[in-house]
This record gives sequence, C-alpha cells and structure tokens, in this order.
Amino acid sequence: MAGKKYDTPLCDKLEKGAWPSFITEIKKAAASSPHGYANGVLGQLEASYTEKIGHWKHGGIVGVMGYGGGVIGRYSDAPDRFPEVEHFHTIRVNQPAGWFYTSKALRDLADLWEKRGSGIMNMHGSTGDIVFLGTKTDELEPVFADLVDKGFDLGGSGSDLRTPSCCCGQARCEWACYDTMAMCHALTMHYQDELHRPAFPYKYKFKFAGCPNDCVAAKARSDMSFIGTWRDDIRIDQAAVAEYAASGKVDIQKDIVALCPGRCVGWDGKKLTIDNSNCLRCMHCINVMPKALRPGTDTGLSILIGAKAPIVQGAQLSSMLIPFYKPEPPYEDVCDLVDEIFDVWSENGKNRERVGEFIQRVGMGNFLESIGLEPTPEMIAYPRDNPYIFFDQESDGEEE
Amino acid sequence: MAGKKYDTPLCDKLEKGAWPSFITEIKKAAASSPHGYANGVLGQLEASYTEKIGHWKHGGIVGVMGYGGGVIGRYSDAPDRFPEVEHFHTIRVNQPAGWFYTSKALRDLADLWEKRGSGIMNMHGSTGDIVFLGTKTDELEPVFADLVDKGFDLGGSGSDLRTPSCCCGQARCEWACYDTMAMCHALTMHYQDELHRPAFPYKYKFKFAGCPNDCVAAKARSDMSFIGTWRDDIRIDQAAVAEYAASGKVDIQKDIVALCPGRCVGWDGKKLTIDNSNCLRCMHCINVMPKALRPGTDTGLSILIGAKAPIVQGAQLSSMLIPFYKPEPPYEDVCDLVDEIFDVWSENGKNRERVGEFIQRVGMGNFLESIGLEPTPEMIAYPRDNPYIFFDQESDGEEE
Amino acid sequence: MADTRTKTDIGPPHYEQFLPPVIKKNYGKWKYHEIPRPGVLKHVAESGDVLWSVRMSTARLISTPTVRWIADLADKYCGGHVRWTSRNNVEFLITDEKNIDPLIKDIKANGYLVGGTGNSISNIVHTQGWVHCHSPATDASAIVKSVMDELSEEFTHMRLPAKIRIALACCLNMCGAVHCSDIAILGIHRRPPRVNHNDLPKICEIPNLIASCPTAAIRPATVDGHPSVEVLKENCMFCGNCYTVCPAMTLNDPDMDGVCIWVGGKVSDARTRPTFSKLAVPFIPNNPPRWPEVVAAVKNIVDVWSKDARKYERIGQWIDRIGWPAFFKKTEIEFTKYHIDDYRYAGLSFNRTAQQRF
Amino acid sequence: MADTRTKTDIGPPHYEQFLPPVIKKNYGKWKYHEIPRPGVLKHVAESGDVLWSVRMSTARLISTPTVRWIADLADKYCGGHVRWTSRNNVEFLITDEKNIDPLIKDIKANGYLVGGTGNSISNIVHTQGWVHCHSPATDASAIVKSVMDELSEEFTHMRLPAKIRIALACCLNMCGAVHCSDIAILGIHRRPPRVNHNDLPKICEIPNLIASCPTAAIRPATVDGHPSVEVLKENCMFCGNCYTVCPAMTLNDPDMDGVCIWVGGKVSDARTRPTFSKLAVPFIPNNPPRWPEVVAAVKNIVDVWSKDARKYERIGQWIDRIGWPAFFKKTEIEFTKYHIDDYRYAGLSFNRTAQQRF
Ligand code: SRM
Ligand code: SRM
Ligand code: SRM
Ligand code: SRM
Ligand code: SF4
Ligand code: SF4
Ligand code: SF4
Ligand code: SF4
Ligand code: SF4
Ligand code: SF4
Ligand code: SF4
Ligand code: SF4
Repeated sequence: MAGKKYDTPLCDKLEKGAWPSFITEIKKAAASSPHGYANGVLGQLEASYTEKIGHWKHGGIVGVMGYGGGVIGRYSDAPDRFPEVEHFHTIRVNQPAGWFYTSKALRDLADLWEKRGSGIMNMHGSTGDIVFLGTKTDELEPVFADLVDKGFDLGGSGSDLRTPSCCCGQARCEWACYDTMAMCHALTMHYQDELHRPAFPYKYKFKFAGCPNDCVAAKARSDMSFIGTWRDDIRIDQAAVAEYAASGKVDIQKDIVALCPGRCVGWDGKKLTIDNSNCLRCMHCINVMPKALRPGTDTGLSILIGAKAPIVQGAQLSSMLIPFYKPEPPYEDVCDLVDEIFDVWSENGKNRERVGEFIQRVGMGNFLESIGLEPTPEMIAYPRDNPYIFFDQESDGEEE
Repeated sequence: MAGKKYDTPLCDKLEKGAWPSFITEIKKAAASSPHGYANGVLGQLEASYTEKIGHWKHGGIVGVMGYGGGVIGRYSDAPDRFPEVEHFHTIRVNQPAGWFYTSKALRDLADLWEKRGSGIMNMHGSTGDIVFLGTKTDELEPVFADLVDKGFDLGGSGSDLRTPSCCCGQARCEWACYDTMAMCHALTMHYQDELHRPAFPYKYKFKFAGCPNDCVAAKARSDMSFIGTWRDDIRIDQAAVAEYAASGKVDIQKDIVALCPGRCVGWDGKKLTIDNSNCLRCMHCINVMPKALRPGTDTGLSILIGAKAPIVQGAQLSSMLIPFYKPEPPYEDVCDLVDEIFDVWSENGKNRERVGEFIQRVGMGNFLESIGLEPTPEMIAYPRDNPYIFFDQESDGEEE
Repeated sequence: MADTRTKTDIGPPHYEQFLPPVIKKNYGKWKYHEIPRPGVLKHVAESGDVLWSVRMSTARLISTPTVRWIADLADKYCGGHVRWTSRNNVEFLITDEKNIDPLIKDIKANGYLVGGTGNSISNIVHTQGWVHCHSPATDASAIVKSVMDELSEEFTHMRLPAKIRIALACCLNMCGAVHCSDIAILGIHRRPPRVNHNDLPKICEIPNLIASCPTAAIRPATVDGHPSVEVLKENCMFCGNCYTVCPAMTLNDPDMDGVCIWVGGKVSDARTRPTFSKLAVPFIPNNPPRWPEVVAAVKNIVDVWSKDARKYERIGQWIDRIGWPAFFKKTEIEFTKYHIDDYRYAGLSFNRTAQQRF
Repeated sequence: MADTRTKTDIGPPHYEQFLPPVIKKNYGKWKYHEIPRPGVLKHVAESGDVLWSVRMSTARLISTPTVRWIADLADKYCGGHVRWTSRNNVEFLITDEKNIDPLIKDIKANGYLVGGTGNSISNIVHTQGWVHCHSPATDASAIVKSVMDELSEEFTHMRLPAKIRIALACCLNMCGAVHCSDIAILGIHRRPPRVNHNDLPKICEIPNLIASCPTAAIRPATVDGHPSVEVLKENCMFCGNCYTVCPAMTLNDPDMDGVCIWVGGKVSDARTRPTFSKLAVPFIPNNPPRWPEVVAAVKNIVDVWSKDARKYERIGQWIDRIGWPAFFKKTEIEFTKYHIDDYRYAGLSFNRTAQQRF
C-alpha cells in the first residue's frame, strides 16, 4: 500500500450496509496498489462529500499514438491537496462480446492495471467497455502495449464508433433469434478504424439484442439497434402449457391472454391458440411460459435507428428501419447499409448531431432517399397528422 | 326570376343523383329571386368547374355601423363576365341556441333574405351561424335593420369571440349533464361586445356539449370546450340490462366489457357491475344500452382549452383545464375565468396566435400562474419526459 | 364602444320561444331513446311523453323556397317546430306517431332523404369552396354532392360497424373538423405563392407578411425599384398563411391544386380519446364537376373498413387494431414519403418499437 | 490512416476462447430455462445438458484484488469460466449442480449478494459521478450504494409484481438508460453557468460555444476588453451542453445541484412498447454521503407500486392503468408546474380528452 492515507469519515459511512461497497473496493485497491491513486481518490471523494461538489477538471486531449479515442483525460482541480490524482485518466478497453472471461484473462487484466494504474476499474462501463479508472499520461502507451500483448485493444470515445455490445444471445439464451455475439464481434472487427479514429459528426453506437426483450437496452441507447425476431409461428408445446396451467403458477387468462398486445392469444382451459398474423413478437407469452412457448424457427433481426440520450434536442428511442433481415456472416449487406448511413451523415450532419437528430432535421423521407431505401409503413407509428406536405415541386398533377 | 341566365352544362351534371343538389337549390333561388345574384353565382361556378379555379377575390373590409364583425366581404375577380356577383358579401346571423326554429322564424328569415340578397343561405355555417350568402355593400345596413327587427343579430368574424354553439342537450337528449342551450345563450349575451367588436389577438370560440360524446365537436373546434360529465355512479337498471342481453342485440362481453377503456365493467351473464372509481366517463356503455344505463345524478361539466385548426403551428385538440364545475346561472365564476384568460391572452398573445398556441409558447405552467390556477395532474396526459426544467432561479435548495 | 343606434347587441333570439311544448314540458327529463328505424329517433321522457325526430338530409346550401317548404312541413306535421343538427341535417319534431309516415313520404317525394342516425354515414360537414371563398384549392359542395350520391345508401341504412363522420375543407384553414374526422377530404395547394409585385406594396405590410410564414420562406426583395418579397420555393409547404394576410400572394393553380384524403380521426371520448385524422392519400388532382377519383377513393376506404372492422370500431380504432401496414395493404393505397411526417413533431411519429406483425 | 506500430486495431479478443465447454457444445441449442431460486438460472439445452448461472451483485466499481477473488471462485467452481451481465452483475457458470451451494456460501461469506433474477430489483446501471467525471450534479456510486442497501431484500427475493430496472446518471448527459427506466435518479443543475472570463478566450471557440446552446441563452459580450460571452439567465435550462464544449462555463454548485427522480420507462417490447421515464420528483438537494431523502423517495415509489400493481405490470403500465392523478395521490408526491412539459413537444403532453376518473 502506497501514498499518504486520508482521513475519510464520510466515505467510511458508505462501507456499512448489505450492498457491496465501492469505498471498500477503493480501499482494497489502495491496500494492494504500489501507487497512491486510490488513496488520492478517496481523499478527494471525502472532500466532495464534505463540500457537495466534484473536484475533476474538464478533461484534456490525451491518448495513445495512432488512436483518436479510448482514453478520457482527467485531472484533479485540487492537485495541491490530492497530488496522487493530479492525473487520473480513464482507459476504455473493448470487452469480449457477451462479457465472458476466463480466470486467466481476468488475472491478466488485474495484474497489468495494478502495475500501471490505480487498480480501480469498472466492470463494466455503461457502453460495455472494461474501464480502467485512473492513471497518468506517461503510463498510457505502456498500458496500451501491455493490453495488446494480452490480446486486448482500446474501445471508443469521442466522435467515433463506440464500443459495440450485445446480450449473451445464443451462448446462454434459448430465445436468441440470431447470433448476437458473432455479429457484434464481426462488426467490431470490421469497423476498427471508425472505432479508433473519430471522424464522425458525433458518436455512433451499435447494440445487439437477440430478441425484443432487449437485454442490452439497445432500443434506448444505440444509434443502430439490432433486435432479433422471427417471421413464422410461435412454437407451442401444449403438454407444457397444460403443466403450467395445472401448476397454478400461471393464470393463462389473466397473465397471458389479457396482457397480449396483439390480442391474439386464445385459451379454452385446455388448448392455447395464437393467431400469429396478429402476434406483435412482443415476447410476453414466451417470457411467462419458457418451457411451453418458443419463438419460431424462421428467425432473423430488425434494424432500428437513432436512439440517444437527451443532448441536445431531446432523447430518442430507436425507430424501425429494416423490419426483417436474415443475418449471414460476414454481414456484407448490413455493412453496405451502415456505410451508406455513415457517408450521408458524415457529409451532412452538423457537429454534435447524432444520426437520430440528423434524420429528424432533414426528414425521414429525405434520409431514406439519400440512403436508397424505400419508405414503408413499418417505419412509422402513424402517418402525418398535419397537412404541411413538402410536395416535390418538379412534380406535376399526375402523381396518383 | 331576374338577371341573365348562363349556360351551365357542368353544373347541371350535379343535379343528378340521390343526394340533395346544391345546384338545384341555387336554381330555385334564382327562380324566386328578384335579383340576379343566384344566376351570377351559377355562371361563375360553371367557369370554376371549367377552369378548375375559384373566382372570388380576397375579401375587403365591409360591415355594419358599430360592428367589427359579422360580415365577410367578397367580390368576383371577373365582374365583367359575372356582373351580378361583383359584390357577394356573406352575412353571419347568430343562430338560436340548439338550432331550434318555428316555421314563422324561418319564413321571416327567408322573406328578408329573398328581398335583400341572393336567396341562398347555409343552414348552417361550420361555426353554427345562419349564413346569408351574397349581397352588395349598400344592402348590409338594411339587412341588419330587418334582422334586428325580426329579433336576430349578427354573429362573429375576425379576431373576436365567434358565435358560440351547443348540442341540443337537455332539450332532447337524456344524457345532457348540464343545460347546454341555457349556458350557450347566457354566455353569448354576456359577451355581445367581444362578439361584435374584434379586439383579440385572433378568433376565440366557445362550444357546449352536454356529455363526452361531444355532438358539437367542441373538443376539436373550440378554444374553450364545455363538456358535460358526472362525478357519481352510472345508474344501472339491471332488468333493462337483462333485456338487452336477452334480445341478442347486444353482446355485453364483446360490445361493452371488452371495449370499456377503464376496464371497469363486469358481466357474469346476469348482473352488470361497474367499478365507478375507474370509469373514465367515456359514455360507451351508456351509448350501447341507453335504456339500461344512465350518467349519474351529480352532474356538471369539464372545461377544456385550446382546440383549433392547423394554422399556423398545427392543429390542436382542447386540453383539460377545469376537471369539474357545477354550472349555476349566471355562471359568474366561469365568466371570471374567461375574463382572466381574455386579459392575459390579449395582453401577451401575438397577432394571429390562438390561445392554444399561446399556452404552448409561454408554457402551461406559466399560463396557469398568470390566470391564477393551481397545476393539477388532470391537466396532463403524462409528466415531462425531458430533463429540461426551467427552475425558478430565485429558488434556493429548499424546494422539496 | 357599442354604437348609438337604439337596437344593437340584442343577441340571438332566446331559444325557448322556438321549443315545442313536449320539449318545454320534459326539458332535462328525458329518460332514454331508441332508433326504431333509420332517420327516426324516439326519445322517451320520465313523464312517459314521447318525442319523435325525423332526420332529413340537406345540401346545407339551401334556397329560400326550400326553407319555406321546410316551414310548411313543420306546420303540417310538427305544430310548426323543426331544428337543424350540428351536421346540417333537418330534424322534424313530432309528437303524434301517425305523422311520421306521411312526413317521410312528403320528404322523399321532394327528393330528400331520411337517415343519418346510428351507425350510418351522416351529412358531410363542409365549407364554401368555389361558391364563396377566396382561398380554396378545390370546391366543397360539388365533391360533397358526388360523394354522398355514392354513399347515400349508407345514409339511409344503419348497417355499418360504427359511425363514419366525413368532413371536407377546401383549404388548409380547415374550416370544420377535418383534422378529427373518420374520413376527411382536404383541398391542398402544391405551388408556392405567385407574388403580384405591382399590388403587393400597395395592399400589404411587408413585415407582417414575412412574419406570417411559419417556415420563414418569405424574405424582402426589391423588384424593379419597388419594395416587395420573394419566396424560397424549397421552404414553402403551401400552407397559404401568407395569402390570408396578403392578397398579393396567390396559391390557386388549376393544374397543381387538388385534394388529399385523411382517415382515423374522431372527437367523441367514447372508448378512445379524441384523435387527429392521418394522411391516407396525399394527392388527387381536381376533376370537376364530379371528382370521380375522390369519390372512388372514399368509397374504397368505406368498403374495406366496413368489411373488416369489428362492431363499434370506428376507422381509427380499426386501424389501431390491424396496424397501419395492414391498412395500406388492405386498401391498396400506395405508401409514399409524403406519409412520413416531417413537420414539428415528426420524430414522435416514427415507429420506435420492435413490435411488428408478419 | 492506422498508425505504424505492427500491432494496432487488433480489436477485442474473440469471445469463443472464453466460453465454457457446455456453452460451446450447446451454442444456439438452448431449449428453456427455469429460475429455481433467486439468483440462480437453470438453462436446459436440447441435448439435455444443463447450465447453472449464479448471479452475484457487485458495486461495478471493482478493485484488482476483487477481480482476482472472482477468478479464484471461477476456478474453484466453474472450470475457470465467468461472465458479467449488462447490469454489472457477475454470473458464475456452473455445470455441476453440487457446486451451487458452496459457491453461494463463499459469495455470502465475502459480503456479496446473490439475486437479481426474475421479478426483482437488479443492480442499478450508473455512472461516474464524483469518482471520475467533470460534469456531475451529484455523486453516482454513493447514491447507488445507499439505495441498494435499502432495497437489497428485493434483490435477493423474487416477490415483486414485475421487474424494476433502476438507473442513475449524474448529469443530463444521462450516460446509461435513465431516460427509459422504471425508476431513474438523475443529477441536475439549477444554476446557469458561471462564465470564467479569464480562461474563456484562451480555451474556447466563442462561435461554437454560442451555437452549442439549444435555447440561444448565450450571446457574445466583451468583458473588460476581452471577447467573452454572457448568459441570459431566464433562457437557461441548465442542460450543461455549453460546459461540454467549453470548460470555462461551470454549472456545478454545492447548494443548487441535486437530483430528480423519474418513473415509468422501459426498454423491452414485452406487452407494451419501449417508453420514456417521466418526471416524478423535480428536485432533492444533495445530502452526502447517503442521500437519505433520495433513498426514501425511491423506496416510497417501490412500496406503493408493489402493493398496488397487478402481476407483470411494470411501473409504467401500472400508471397507465390507474392514471397519473392516482399515481401522485397514492405516492403523495406533490404535483408542481415543473411536471408540466414546456420543451419542444410540450403540447403533446397536455391532456386532450374529457375522459377522467372521479
Ligand atoms: C464512462 C461512461 C459512464 C460510466 O460510468 O459507465 C460515460 C462517461 C461519460 N460520458 Fe457518456 N458515458 C458512458 C456511456 C454513455 C451512454 C450509455 C451507452 O453508451 O450505452 C450514454 C447514453 C446513450 C447515448 O449514447 O446517447 C451516454 C451519453 C453521453 C452523452 C449524451 C449523448 C447524447 O447524444 O445525448 C454525453 C455528452 C457528450 O457526448 O458530450 C456523454 C459524455 C460523457 C463524458 C465523456 C463526459 C463529457 O461530457 O465529455 C463522460 C466521461 C466520464 C469520465 O470521466 O469517465 N455521454 N454515455 C460510459 C462509457 C463507458 C464505456 O465505454 O463503457
Ligand atoms: C363560413 C365558414 C365555412 C363554412 O362554409 O361553414 C368559414 C369560412 C372562412 N374561414 Fe373558417 N369558416 C368557418 C368555420 C371555421 C371552423 C369551424 C368552427 O368554427 O367550428 C374552423 C376550425 C376551428 C377553428 O376555429 O380552428 C375554421 C378555421 C379557419 C381558419 C384557421 C384558424 C386556425 O387557427 O387554424 C381560418 C384562417 C384565418 O383565420 O385566417 C379561417 C378563415 C376563414 C375565412 C374567413 C377565409 C379567410 O382566410 O379569411 C373563410 C371565409 C369564407 C367565405 O368567403 O365565407 N377559418 N373556420 C365557417 C363559418 C360559418 C359560421 O360562422 O358558422
Ligand atoms: C343531433 C345531434 C346533436 C345536435 O344537437 O345536433 C346528435 C344527436 C345524437 N347523438 Fe351525437 N349528435 C350529433 C352530432 C354528433 C357529433 C358531431 C359531429 O358529427 O360533427 C359527434 C362526434 C363525432 C365524432 O366522434 O367524431 C357525435 C357523437 C355521438 C356519439 C359517439 C359515437 C362514437 O361511438 O364515437 C354518440 C353515441 C352513439 O351514437 O351511440 C352520439 C349519440 C347521439 C344521440 C343518440 C344522443 C341522444 O340520446 O339523443 C343522438 C342521436 C344520435 C344519432 O343520430 O343516432 N353522438 N354526435 C348531431 C347530429 C348530427 C347529424 O345530423 O348527423
Ligand atoms: C443476463 C442478462 C443479459 C446479458 O447478456 O447480460 C439478461 C438475461 C435474461 N433476461 Fe433480460 N437480461 C439482462 C438484462 C435485461 C435488460 C437490460 C437492462 O436491464 O438494462 C432488459 C430490458 C429492461 C427493460 O425493459 O427496461 C431485460 C429484459 C428482459 C425481459 C423483459 C421484462 C419485461 O417484462 O419487460 C425478460 C423476460 C422476463 O424476464 O420474463 C428477460 C429475460 C431474460 C432471461 C430469462 C432470458 C433467458 O431465457 O435467458 C435471462 C434471465 C433473466 C433474469 O435475470 O431473470 N429480460 N433484460 C441481463 C441481466 C442484467 C442483470 O444483471 O440484471
Ligand atoms: S435479449 Fe433476448 S436473446 Fe438476448 S438475452 Fe435477452 S432474452 Fe435472451
Ligand atoms: S408474443 Fe406477444 S403479441 Fe405475440 S402472442 Fe405472445 S404475447 Fe401476444
Ligand atoms: S353531446 Fe351528449 S348530451 Fe349533447 S346531444 Fe350529444 S349525446 Fe346528447
Ligand atoms: S363510461 Fe366508458 S369507462 Fe365508464 S364504464 Fe362505461 S365504458 Fe367504461
Ligand atoms: S376551408 Fe379554406 S377555402 Fe374553404 S372556406 Fe375555409 S378558408 Fe375558405
Ligand atoms: S404558403 Fe405558407 S409556407 Fe409557403 S410562403 Fe406562404 S406562408 Fe410560407
Ligand atoms: S452522466 Fe454526466 S456526469 Fe455522469 S458520467 Fe455521464 S457525463 Fe459524467
Ligand atoms: S446550460 Fe444549456 S441552456 Fe444554459 S446556457 Fe448552457 S447550453 Fe444554454
């Protein structure tokens, strides 16, 4: 354990209670670390709790050679009081798809980060990266070298493609309608340059969920959301349905029929029927009776576009772009579509304008034209309710 | 019959068919009129059908002494071709509440309009007025004199209070939760000055419907919509319910239980139950079984605000302002509220800004403050979903 | 300041003097109603009194002779009492049931229809068009006549799943409830205003004019020495607001003007909340005097809906259930980029879910 | 242009090397799952093979010693295989059922919890706060710790009507899915940026800065000779976008900063479409280190919901059923003008219907 130890009565209050304590973690890091970062951060946190304000300065541009992203520069605004964290840069390390690890890989990461940084990390960042919290500028290249050595690379930051992430999909879930991990990994590899060298108007995120349950919150957090779905009929095992009904655990009428948004489930006390033409692929009935119901076998994915947080024009959820696509490695047609979008958006997007805001500004109709997609009713919740139609002015009376 | 007769082959095509023909009406007027207006209008209409374009010029300001509204000036853009309609002004006559007439009143109106105008009228205009279509400027004062003589007055036009209208309410409908005709007439009389002398930023409309069925489309078309409702329980006549069920005309499960938006109707094949605390006062169940169900007896009205057509910012439906009010002639407290709104809006509204657009521009919270109403959750469909809160800046940390 | 003539601001006549005795007696005391047959309402009062209302179609545009004829019928069958409805139908108010049949006979003999009650198609709320207004992109009365000729059977019967309320407005000002109708027919311009540079300086205030444009498509310009304006065509959405404030900006154009069709709106709160109409057919050229393409388009929507909808499902609720993709498929209406909103609230109309039917 | 070192852009390690044999064998061939007890998932493959996943809470912020300890447990019970979830829990992947109990014993002995499955409250997705970021209006980890201490019983049980997904973000940038969570805790500033006129000219581009403000509250100004900017306080909505592009505009303030609480959002398409969170509590001052008022406010919402909601009704759907007035009544949260939207789409949040409960 190294570096001056600060008196932290307020922090210490956060070690009590049933939930794992991040303060305890920081102290563990301090105890095992050859450096003083962890103690410094504790001291500064104590100051923040006392003064009700953060003590980090606006990050400057730091990074590793040849990369434009992956590092978030961070400096204390009170280096005199907390010299250990004068520098406290974050390194984003691209996680393996699905967040699976071996004990060896974990030890590699722990060893190198203990050696070269604070020993504090996030498993994981909200985007999905392994986040190394806190080191100094001149450690950045060495950390990078060690990482590459262990087979890891940096994730995204700034106006680039951000680190893609996915649900565990077919690795552990019976509902995965496509191989989320394979597709996430393939696109991550295909777009390494876009991921490491920011050249977009703003950030761009991919997220892959194997079914509409969306266990990576793709629809809320990714500029491009790949959501598994199926076209054919839900598979029903009537015997298993009967078991659920008998078990008393499920009240099929109340819990399923009444809650089905497609109003397409029937139950006569013996047989469960589904009008699949009205099924909305919402997953609910399957979620309630996993042993009895399964998605169909003609599976694939929908591509939705534009989700983002509120900055600047307001938050958005992703909206339907491609209702159904059968993914085939190496996913060339998806990459072609993505490239089209990157081109149009990079060319015409304003600084700090996410693709979702770009589409709203230029109009979805124009956006579709520019990327060469036909408009379809699946893309909208409802047609326009205002009469302000920007008719093409070349057009003559012969439109209909 | 007077004035030159035009050859109207296209118009004549509109005399065929099962539906009453407006062309036939115009010809009837032409035949019985001492003037040439009707023939002129037929001739000009024929020209419009031939040339696919209207032939009326933008109206100028014409009217009767002391009034700023009630007349829409109209001139032909082809007076040389259609001299009979060089002038073709419209006079809006305030209809009696509920559009009830005696044969005598109808004959009075017909006689005076045949004498002084085209003999063509609308029963009624979209706002509700009796509309006299077409006379010349120097007939305006005489028409007005004759009207007053017969006990009629002009309606609204321009930036004034428009002619209020109402459903037939308690005169003929068992569901009227308040006396729409009495309140419509009382407010029309109370606001004669606002109705006849435009002094607002833009038009303002009152409409009165006796229940949420809204048979005057108030929620879509009136800046202030008075919609009848009730607070207590729906009255049920179980015997009559049984009759409907027996008759086979109504499938209570399908037609009512399944369609109730409050999901609060129960039916066990014998007894109909309603959880009135979840009833949304939507009227549906009552509409389906008028003999069995009736609104409660603790009746009154809701006041909604802001409906309008699309010009300029887009159409709006009225939104809840006063969830429940027990109307008592002479409706002083309603008039106080209306006066508050007129003041704030006239003071701060932009030219051609309806009150609904005004509220959206200044923010409902600020609008409520300015008219002295407390905000309540009934006024919104859902609370804000964006974090852009304009906190009062006087405020200190002690808000909650 | 009211003017000085002794009699002004007298307001409308008091309705009471026009009410038949049965209504005066049972005012506010009606118990229930039935619709024994199309166009005939039977209202029963708590007192047991009965009022029969016979509903007759009109063209709304009506001549003084016809008004007198209605007065005559009122005298003959209704003790001189009659009313109009909020959709421009006439209601004859009868207390003696025996008068119903002869009245209906007289009505039909004169070429008018009885109906519009219950789950039917009632009269079309409409506007002035080429009969009286200055800004129409189409006519009103002629289209209404042509459409109702085609749909008259649905006025005289009550065989539809639910009510259909049709409205027509001849320009984007939408006089009426076009924005909230089951089916709406709307006149629409498609050419930016032509500027009359001679009149403009004389009759319009240029700053007001510029301010009137919601898309800022109008900017000041000097045309051969005179102050005037120019229009940025690509910013123009043909709303006509500039014309309303300045007559020197005309949008009317024989070839570019026409009609669009909207569906799924409503006003009542029954079952579902009031809803706006949504765009179904972006454009149909004007084809006077009978607009056959418009008539066919409306008929098609009515037919598809009436076959497919469940009882009490108005057009909007029917579409809610089957989804917009199915609506366009079943009606065979082409979906275009014009259907996708690109105005103020556009983003909210995007389909932000993975839920879909296959 | 990639740089010249031989090894760059290698990307993440391929996931396959990290998968346990049972997953490699049954990849894409899972048949169904059960949740035999809180925190334990049983996935059964078509082959009949079974995979047990034991879910363990973490603070997300984790130290190298703890990472090693997890690696040790993985070696001891899981053949060295482990994963993290999208909500920062650890999942130990077990093939031998006998290992479950001893593993759970070890986990508890070390002060960690097992749970977060099914209808429970799982880990809180959160952000950096005072631990690492420059723009927080509040801390992240300390609030998460305090709230989860209070709710830990709901992590270790599955007795709620439905899932509750809680997220926290420490400023309006909303790193995470705060905008679509059942309950969201959001750090918020309430004072317009203070302008540091000395640094500003040196470190910021004034045109970019002015352009960054969505409400045009920033305009150029000259302060004792130097070019700088001034803020129109009344136009400022405290979004912080100016600060992101220019460090000389600080919003942080010990007295004015705090948190607001949001409810009713979701991401899944199960039953209802994805939905945004809506404002429940506009402001609670920062009260470190344990924010008791925030903990109480969250607990209150969880309690009222869990008593009142029907099975499978997430918070948003529960409110859909009972209505917002009932939500505010039952939770006793005060309704203020701040709850009424006044941003871009404000008008659409007004209650445009006469439908209401009494
Ligand atoms: C580290 C992380 C939070 C965490 O603790 O997990 C993070 C941290 C920051 N985010 Fe974020 N964001 C992180 C995930 C997100 C997410 C969630 C996601 O990616 O799934 C979002 C919402 C989704 C989205 O992209 O919209 C998110 C939306 C933002 C925004 C608003 C973007 C917008 O369009 O609204 C900003 C502001 C900006 O970009 O300038 C932002 C900006 C930032 C900055 C860089 C601060 C800034 O203003 O420049 C933060 C650096 C903090 C630090 O010192 O490390 N961060 N940020 C997450 C990245 C870790 C990782 O790589 O795994
Ligand atoms: C006569 C009438 C149509 C009809 O045939 O029935 C009518 C006719 C005109 N309306 Fe209207 N409006 C008529 C009811 C309506 C309604 C319906 C209602 O009042 O219930 C509306 C929609 C509801 C509303 O008020 O929003 C309506 C919304 C407009 C608008 C758009 C207002 C808006 O805020 O969006 C305009 C444009 C304007 O005000 O400049 C307008 C403007 C006009 C003008 C004055 C044309 C103009 O630009 O100045 C039209 C004069 C036509 C003429 O030559 O007579 N008229 N107008 C209706 C009045 C008759 C009566 O008094 O009974
Ligand atoms: C006479 C009239 C009121 C008036 O004072 O003039 C009227 C009268 C009645 N309406 Fe209406 N409504 C009248 C216009 C309306 C309007 C306004 C409009 O059409 O512009 C609406 C709103 C339409 C909308 O939602 O877009 C309207 C929505 C209703 C409803 C709700 C229907 C629904 O399911 O949404 C009912 C209930 C029903 O019909 O079961 C109703 C029911 C009734 C009842 C049964 C009320 C009663 O017990 O007397 C009356 C006979 C209805 C019938 O025709 O079968 N009335 N009714 C209007 C006749 C117009 C016409 O000539 O066709
Ligand atoms: C492990 C994980 C995916 C991963 O790759 O990491 C996962 C795994 C499963 N999810 Fe999930 N979900 C996971 C995050 C999510 C998320 C994302 C989030 O929370 O940010 C969502 C969207 C939440 C939302 O809608 O806001 C999510 C929405 C669901 C749903 C839909 C629930 C609903 O009714 O709305 C189901 C279905 C269910 O639980 O019945 C589901 C079901 C499942 C199943 C049962 C799928 C399966 O058959 O294996 C898995 C076990 C669920 C359980 O915990 O009971 N999973 N799941 C994530 C665990 C997070 C955690 O540690 O708690
Ligand atoms: S998103 Fe679907 S496929 Fe992926 S883990 Fe969740 S439930 Fe399984
Ligand atoms: S998946 Fe959803 S929509 Fe389809 S049947 Fe099941 S519950 Fe209904
Ligand atoms: S609005 Fe209600 S009260 Fe008035 S006529 Fe229609 S149904 Fe009757
Ligand atoms: S009025 Fe409407 S909400 Fe109330 S019980 Fe009847 S159907 Fe249900
Ligand atoms: S809709 Fe337009 S054209 Fe028709 S009457 Fe109204 S203002 Fe005139
Ligand atoms: S029509 Fe509308 S958009 Fe076009 S110039 Fe005139 S006001 Fe502007
Ligand atoms: S939410 Fe704001 S303060 Fe928190 S990490 Fe993200 S950017 Fe930083
Ligand atoms: S905080 Fe937002 S609103 Fe306020 S000045 Fe900065 S950018 Fe503008």
